[in-house]
Amino acid sequence: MAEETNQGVWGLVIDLNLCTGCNACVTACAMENNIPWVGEEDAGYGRSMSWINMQRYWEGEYPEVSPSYQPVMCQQCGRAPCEPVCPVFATVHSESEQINLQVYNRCIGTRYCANNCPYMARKFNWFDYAYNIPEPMNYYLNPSVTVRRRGVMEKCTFCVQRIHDGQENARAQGRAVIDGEIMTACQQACPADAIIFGDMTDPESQVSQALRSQRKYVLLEELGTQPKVTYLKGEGYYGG
Amino acid sequence: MATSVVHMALFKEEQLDEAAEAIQVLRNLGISDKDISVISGTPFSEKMLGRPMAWTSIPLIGGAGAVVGFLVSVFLNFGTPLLYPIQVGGMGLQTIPTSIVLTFELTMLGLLISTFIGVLVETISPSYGPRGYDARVTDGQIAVLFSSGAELDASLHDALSHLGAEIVHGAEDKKLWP
Amino acid sequence: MSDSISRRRFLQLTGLGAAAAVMTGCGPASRYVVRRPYTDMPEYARLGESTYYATTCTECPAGCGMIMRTFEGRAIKAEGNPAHPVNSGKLCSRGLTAVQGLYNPDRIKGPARRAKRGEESLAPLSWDEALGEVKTALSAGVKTAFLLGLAPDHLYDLVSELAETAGTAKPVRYGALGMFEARATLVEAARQLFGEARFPFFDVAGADLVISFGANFLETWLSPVAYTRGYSQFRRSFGADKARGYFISFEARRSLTSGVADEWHPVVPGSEGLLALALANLLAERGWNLPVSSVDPAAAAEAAGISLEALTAVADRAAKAARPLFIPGGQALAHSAGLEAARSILALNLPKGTLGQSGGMSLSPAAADAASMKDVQALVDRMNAGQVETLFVHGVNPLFELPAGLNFAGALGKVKRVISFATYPDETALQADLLLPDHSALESWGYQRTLAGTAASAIAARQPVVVPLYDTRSSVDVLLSAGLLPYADEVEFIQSRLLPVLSAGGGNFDAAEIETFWARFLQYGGWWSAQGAQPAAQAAAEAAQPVQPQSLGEGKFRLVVYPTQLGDGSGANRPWLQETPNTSTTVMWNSWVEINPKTAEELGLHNDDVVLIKSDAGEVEASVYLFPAIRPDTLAIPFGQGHTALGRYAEGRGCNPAEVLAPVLNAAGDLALGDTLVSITPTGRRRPLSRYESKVGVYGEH
Amino acid sequence: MKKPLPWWQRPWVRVTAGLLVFIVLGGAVGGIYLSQQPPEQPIQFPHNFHVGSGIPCLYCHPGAQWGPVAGLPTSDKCWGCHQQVAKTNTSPELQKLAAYVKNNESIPWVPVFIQPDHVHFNHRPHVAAGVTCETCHGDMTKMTVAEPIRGQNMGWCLDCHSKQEKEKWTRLSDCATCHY
Amino acid sequence: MAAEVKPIPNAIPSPHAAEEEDLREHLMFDPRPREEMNRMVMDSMTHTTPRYWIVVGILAVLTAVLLYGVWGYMIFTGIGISGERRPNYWGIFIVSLVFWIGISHAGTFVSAILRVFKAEFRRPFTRAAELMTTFGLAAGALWPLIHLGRVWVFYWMIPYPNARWLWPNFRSPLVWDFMAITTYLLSSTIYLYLPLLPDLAMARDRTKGWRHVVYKFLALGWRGTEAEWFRLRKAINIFAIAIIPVMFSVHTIVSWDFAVAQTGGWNSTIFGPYFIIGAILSGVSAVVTILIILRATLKNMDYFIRLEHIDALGKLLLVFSMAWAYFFFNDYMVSWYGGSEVVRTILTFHASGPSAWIWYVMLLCNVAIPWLTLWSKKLRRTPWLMLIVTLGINVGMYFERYTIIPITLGHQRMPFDWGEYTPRLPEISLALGSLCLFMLLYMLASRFIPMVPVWEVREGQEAHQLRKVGKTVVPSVSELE
Repeated sequence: MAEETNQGVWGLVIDLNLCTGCNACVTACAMENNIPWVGEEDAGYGRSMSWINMQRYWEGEYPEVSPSYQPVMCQQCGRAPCEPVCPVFATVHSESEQINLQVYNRCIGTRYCANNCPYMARKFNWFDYAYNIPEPMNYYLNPSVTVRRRGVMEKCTFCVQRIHDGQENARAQGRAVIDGEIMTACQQACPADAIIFGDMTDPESQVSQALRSQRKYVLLEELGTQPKVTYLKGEGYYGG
Repeated sequence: MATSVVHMALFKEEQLDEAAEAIQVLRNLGISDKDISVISGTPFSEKMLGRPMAWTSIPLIGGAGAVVGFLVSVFLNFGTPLLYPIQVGGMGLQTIPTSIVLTFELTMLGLLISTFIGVLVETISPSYGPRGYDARVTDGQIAVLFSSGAELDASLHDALSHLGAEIVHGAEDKKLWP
Repeated sequence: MSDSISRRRFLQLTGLGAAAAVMTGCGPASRYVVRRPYTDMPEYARLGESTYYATTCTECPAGCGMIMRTFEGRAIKAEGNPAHPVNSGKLCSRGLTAVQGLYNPDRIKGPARRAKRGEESLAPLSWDEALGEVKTALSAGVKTAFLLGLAPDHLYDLVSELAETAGTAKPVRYGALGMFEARATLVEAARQLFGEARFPFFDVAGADLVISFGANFLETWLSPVAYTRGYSQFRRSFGADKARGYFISFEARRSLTSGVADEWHPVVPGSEGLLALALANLLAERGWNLPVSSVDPAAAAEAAGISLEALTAVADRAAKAARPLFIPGGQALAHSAGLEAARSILALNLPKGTLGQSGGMSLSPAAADAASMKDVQALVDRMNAGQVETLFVHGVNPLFELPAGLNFAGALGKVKRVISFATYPDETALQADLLLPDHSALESWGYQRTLAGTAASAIAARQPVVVPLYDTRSSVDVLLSAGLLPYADEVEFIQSRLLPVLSAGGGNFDAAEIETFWARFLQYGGWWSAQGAQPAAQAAAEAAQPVQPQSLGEGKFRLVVYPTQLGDGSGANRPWLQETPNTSTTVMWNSWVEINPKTAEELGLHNDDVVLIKSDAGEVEASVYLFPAIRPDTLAIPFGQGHTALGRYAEGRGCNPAEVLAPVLNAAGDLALGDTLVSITPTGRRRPLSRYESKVGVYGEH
Repeated sequence: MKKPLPWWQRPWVRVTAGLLVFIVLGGAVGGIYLSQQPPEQPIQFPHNFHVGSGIPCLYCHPGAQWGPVAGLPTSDKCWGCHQQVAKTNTSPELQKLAAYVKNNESIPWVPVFIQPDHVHFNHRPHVAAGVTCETCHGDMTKMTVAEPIRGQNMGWCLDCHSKQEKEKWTRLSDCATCHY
Repeated sequence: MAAEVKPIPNAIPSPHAAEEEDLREHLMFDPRPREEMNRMVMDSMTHTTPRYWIVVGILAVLTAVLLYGVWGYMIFTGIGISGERRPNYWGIFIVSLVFWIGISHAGTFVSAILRVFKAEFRRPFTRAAELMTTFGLAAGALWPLIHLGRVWVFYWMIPYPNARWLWPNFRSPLVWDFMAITTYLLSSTIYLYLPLLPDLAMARDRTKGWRHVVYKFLALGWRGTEAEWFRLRKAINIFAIAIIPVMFSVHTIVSWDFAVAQTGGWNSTIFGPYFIIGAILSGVSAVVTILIILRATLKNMDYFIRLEHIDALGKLLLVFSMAWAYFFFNDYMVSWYGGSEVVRTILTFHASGPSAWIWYVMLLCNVAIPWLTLWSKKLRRTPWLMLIVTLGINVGMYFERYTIIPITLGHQRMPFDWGEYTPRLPEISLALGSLCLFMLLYMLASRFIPMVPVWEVREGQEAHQLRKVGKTVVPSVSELE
């Protein structure tokens, strides 16, 4: 049994050259991670629960106006500003998965982590949204993911349930995890293949190859948060 | 002094000098300082009345409390992270700057609470010396309590009356606290 | 068949009892929850582990392969089928929310009779009675009409066979997506050019230049997932072999597709054909073998509202490109001059000789009997004339999707018996006399031919992934129950239709006989050939007649109606589709009117002001959204909202722009919806739109 | 005049206080006790007899060796043996089983060892690591219906995890191991 | 007591009667017999009018409905009934927290700092200020609980050994907050209680019935022996000195809730002193407000609380208003000069966004009005004007926190996620409810706790003597210690 080999560092690369802004990742994430909808009023008020913010910025003036899209989810910072401020260790750094973890049941709802997240990647359950899903629509809820109740913060987990599944399968078969075997829901759905997920320590993995691109940048690098999500600039906006 | 009786000499608010004089008189009559006590509604220091310094262990208790608070804070800051190590935000498990905050608060909390406990303990623990109480004390009167043998009654009465005191013989001790 | 029976039985035995356990809370109250284990566990089932079934997405007619993750008898998550030629493991938002359709709380739960049309109260009906009604209806022969959805599936084949053998009327097909894409126009243009009525397939992946004429191929056009996949390849550069593709879009508003274009030219809707002819002339000057027409490029550019320099630059770029691709989209074709435009644009793909090759255009191998509005109009005429006694409606919601000017509702009133197979209580079901609910797509069998997402020939398989939730019945079984066709049940019918494919061979798997073929067909999620079909030899391409775009009167605006992730409107009852922000505007849960900020300023309109949009055909109300990337003389309204039925998530939201579309047809029989001219009137009210983007600071008015 | 007792010495105050303490403590103790009681099962299944007759746990709960859930046996599995056991026709408890099988109904068992939603437990690695069933589920030779282990909470898990090799501790103490 | 200075007995007519009359304006030079003062204080506690009970009743109902009713409803439905949203995750709840904690600084400031520095004018109103501290904290300590998403597990913030092996995260400012507020609440309550002992004994000796029982219990058998006075003085001295750093730490830690975050506009080293100055400014003005109200409503209070006190506090207010303005300017200056675009956007937004009026009201109330009025002795001695000014300062300070918390949060680094926060009715109701709670507690306390520390006043009066220097009489202050 391949026990206790290096678990690797999970990383996500989003190629903005390929992203069309179609929002399939947003929906896929919601379907995989039991993210409830909040209704028109709350959604418009800024309480939408989607873990991916598809940010759309306009540049220029008509007719030279052009949009740029940037899906922003939890950046899984290495030095996450959200973590130390939680009074009860509800958001912590997972050493074995090298991601930033939200322990729903430990959360008491101070919302400090969300204030301190420069990426605005955290979402709060203002009401029992998920528990109010009418029967039988709650049948599709994913049993691998905790259904969050009111007063709890949540955010992108890099589909840690899928990481666990993949690792568990590999361990049961006595082998290492193969690159590409573990896919996040957004990556799996992305029709443009703009999202790449994998082990950043493996130099051959797709993620590592993508990370060698000159186009790479991380969001708000000046804050020193060491995100695990890397963006590749859209080529239309890139000189080289 | 099993046979002695507690007497009380009450002085008016402005008769502080007379009260101090009276204590001197009592002392001259051979009543020792530990058989005299003064109760007043205004804080007069011992020096004003010419009395020996009182002694209290409150600073000691407070200091001890501060030490306890400090130790608790050290445990919380540096002990608990070892019990179940959780990494947050790329910080170390035990961080000095953040620990200072808690150390300060808990030390202060220990100091202040134990000071209060000191007051509480010393107040309700039995005290020695003549006991007796008169409600006029809280109206500002100064009561000099002393216990003496019956043989001194007459001379005392004269001396104290002369100073303008109202004398209550055999002042009774009220039960002021359960 | 034994296979299918055991599958069905398994699904029944799995039961739904376990589902309740998942939803209970995490406190001590959920400590002891009754669990109902299998009475007889199938050998392949493993407790606590998911089972995956390959099936086909039916949210739009593209026919993407879907793998459904099920757990303890519940459908959990839709994922793409990685082996499928159309979507290669990818899915769009609509497909991903298929489970919200399956588990929609407002589904029709069993057969019912409606005492009075338009009223919600229903009288329960037994299936036996229902089947009796169907039998009577079918025996009426040609007086029985069918209105079906766009999907080229087994139901359509069955009804067609029914029309041939039992003498019922030939089925009419309709879908709003087809209307927006002007499918018939596209197919007719392909027929005129290539001699075959097929859907063209554009290999975006291999092209180095894509010039789109109003094709929103990254959103809903024909097969959006397939085209997005192609776009992804198109945008990549593989070393020296392939440079990053360049994308030019001619479209009146910067849609999601145009949004990622390197060049966007806001052209007057309806001028695309003229532009294509002008481009042809310019390219002919640059040595392309194209028939020259009388169009003057400068005049054409002016008519389209762009500069001649821009047009020349496009021509220069196209002339240099190795594998340019010209895509005619719905916005270019849904005009009275749409057919000419389609021909002009398609013709641009010919000179480079890339037909059927990587980076070129090819024709889909499946025969395309594209539905057009003309057929629907004919049906409406027959209904009005009292020639239709029974109307069966399946997979389409004409009262919502058809332009109000067609007055389908009035025609429906002349039909004696309306039978709806609807799964959800949509607008048409509300006017139906009998409701014979079909299974939802995830509960039923079927196949679907792929028309547009791949150059290869493909048939996608559909199989139930969960046991039917309610007392519903497959429409095919219902129709077969009349005994007019020699099939015992749905599966037998499907298998009989697969026999030609089995004998043809050359697909992704081989099978000696139908049982094996059937098993593999279900396992792989369909059958598809390895080879793409070549287009037939091209006919002589003569230049189409130039047609000027419609002129704009005083105070009038051109109207762009475009489909969103809600598709033909049936997605409106999926709460997550409603809450998935429209990427360009980030609006959720409602309809809006896109106006250029400059126009809005002239009209004194602000964000969230409610305006009345009025055409000759009708009027709708919606809130204003100041959209920086739309022509100042054009308004745009998304399609899909404005339901008066279809359950709690859809009802009473936004407006249905179909109500302002005039029932004018083009030469191919498609609705010329791009010709609709509207006026805009402020109502003085405000209704804030639910927007995901920031409403303060750089985006909004303070 | 009889001197009135101070309020804290009055009998009714003391009785009320005593009662309050009793109710609060009793409620707490009772609540804890009740939550640790085995639930009512449809059939009083004698684990002790079955385990005693040498049936391995994994025969009826095979999921433990390959997946997250050990699983409850299907009624077919019960019936596979019991239709050949003479006692089936006499025992009243087994009559219930026979009824379930006859009606093709699943037996509504109430799982005793069940983790809350926010805890993701997987049997396989535990079985693979050589943890015996008794470690967590108690000695089934001494129980009829399964009884819960007292205080099976997160500390209970961690107690065992902390006894594993030190290099595993990082993973075994990681919140993401169970909570996501 | 200096032996050569012979007190001039009050009873003896003095040749300097006119000058003395002027000085009698000061409480310290206007002594009355202790017995009379005792009676005055006891009367103020025991004489209630129906109007008082009506107000108390209304406040009790308002507190129950606005605060506890709405809170209960919020616990059962979710915190979404407030106006909080992404990105304004903190709104009025935290604003109110900071506000009440700020208010609570006044008691310690007046009582401890002025005591340590022997500012004699403090004597009659230390009690009123300390009560304000305690009740302000009681109202303030509710807010961290109210704002929790899952208040029923708030105890996870308390360090205690548990089966989960989990302790709180001592690196979180919220845990510091929790500890600091707890420390401050406990110590300020004790600090209220210790000087109360002689007054409780006084009340005990003057009451009958249930009041007597309670006072007897609370007075801890106080007799007034030398040892008791000595212990009390020792303890009060320890407290007065130790509680000052605790007070500073509390609001510094509250400021660290913001300052340690990387959030733009919060991450500022100046926040600690800025918050403390703001707290003292709002606290002292609240003391003035309360003194003016007490003076007007409570029996006999016009003897103890005089215009001189309001005047003196007014001067302090002017100083603190200036200090606050200095820090405010400093915050802007440094941020502006530093050129951080994020911070500049935020600061610009404060002054020009849709909520700019809040910013302007803040400056008006905190700077413009105090500076215009408080320089004048005449205006400082006009109670109704001071009431308006001090209430204004508190409104201004509330708005300052509002600007710092939700408005700043709405404009962070991701412009796409900017947001504007509007408080909703339940939040406003909770905020008003906590004000009602504060007023209710204060009103009840005024019936129960001697609002003036008689012994301290008496001590001051004993110590203040008139002394003849040359041709005139001047006040001389000696120390009793």
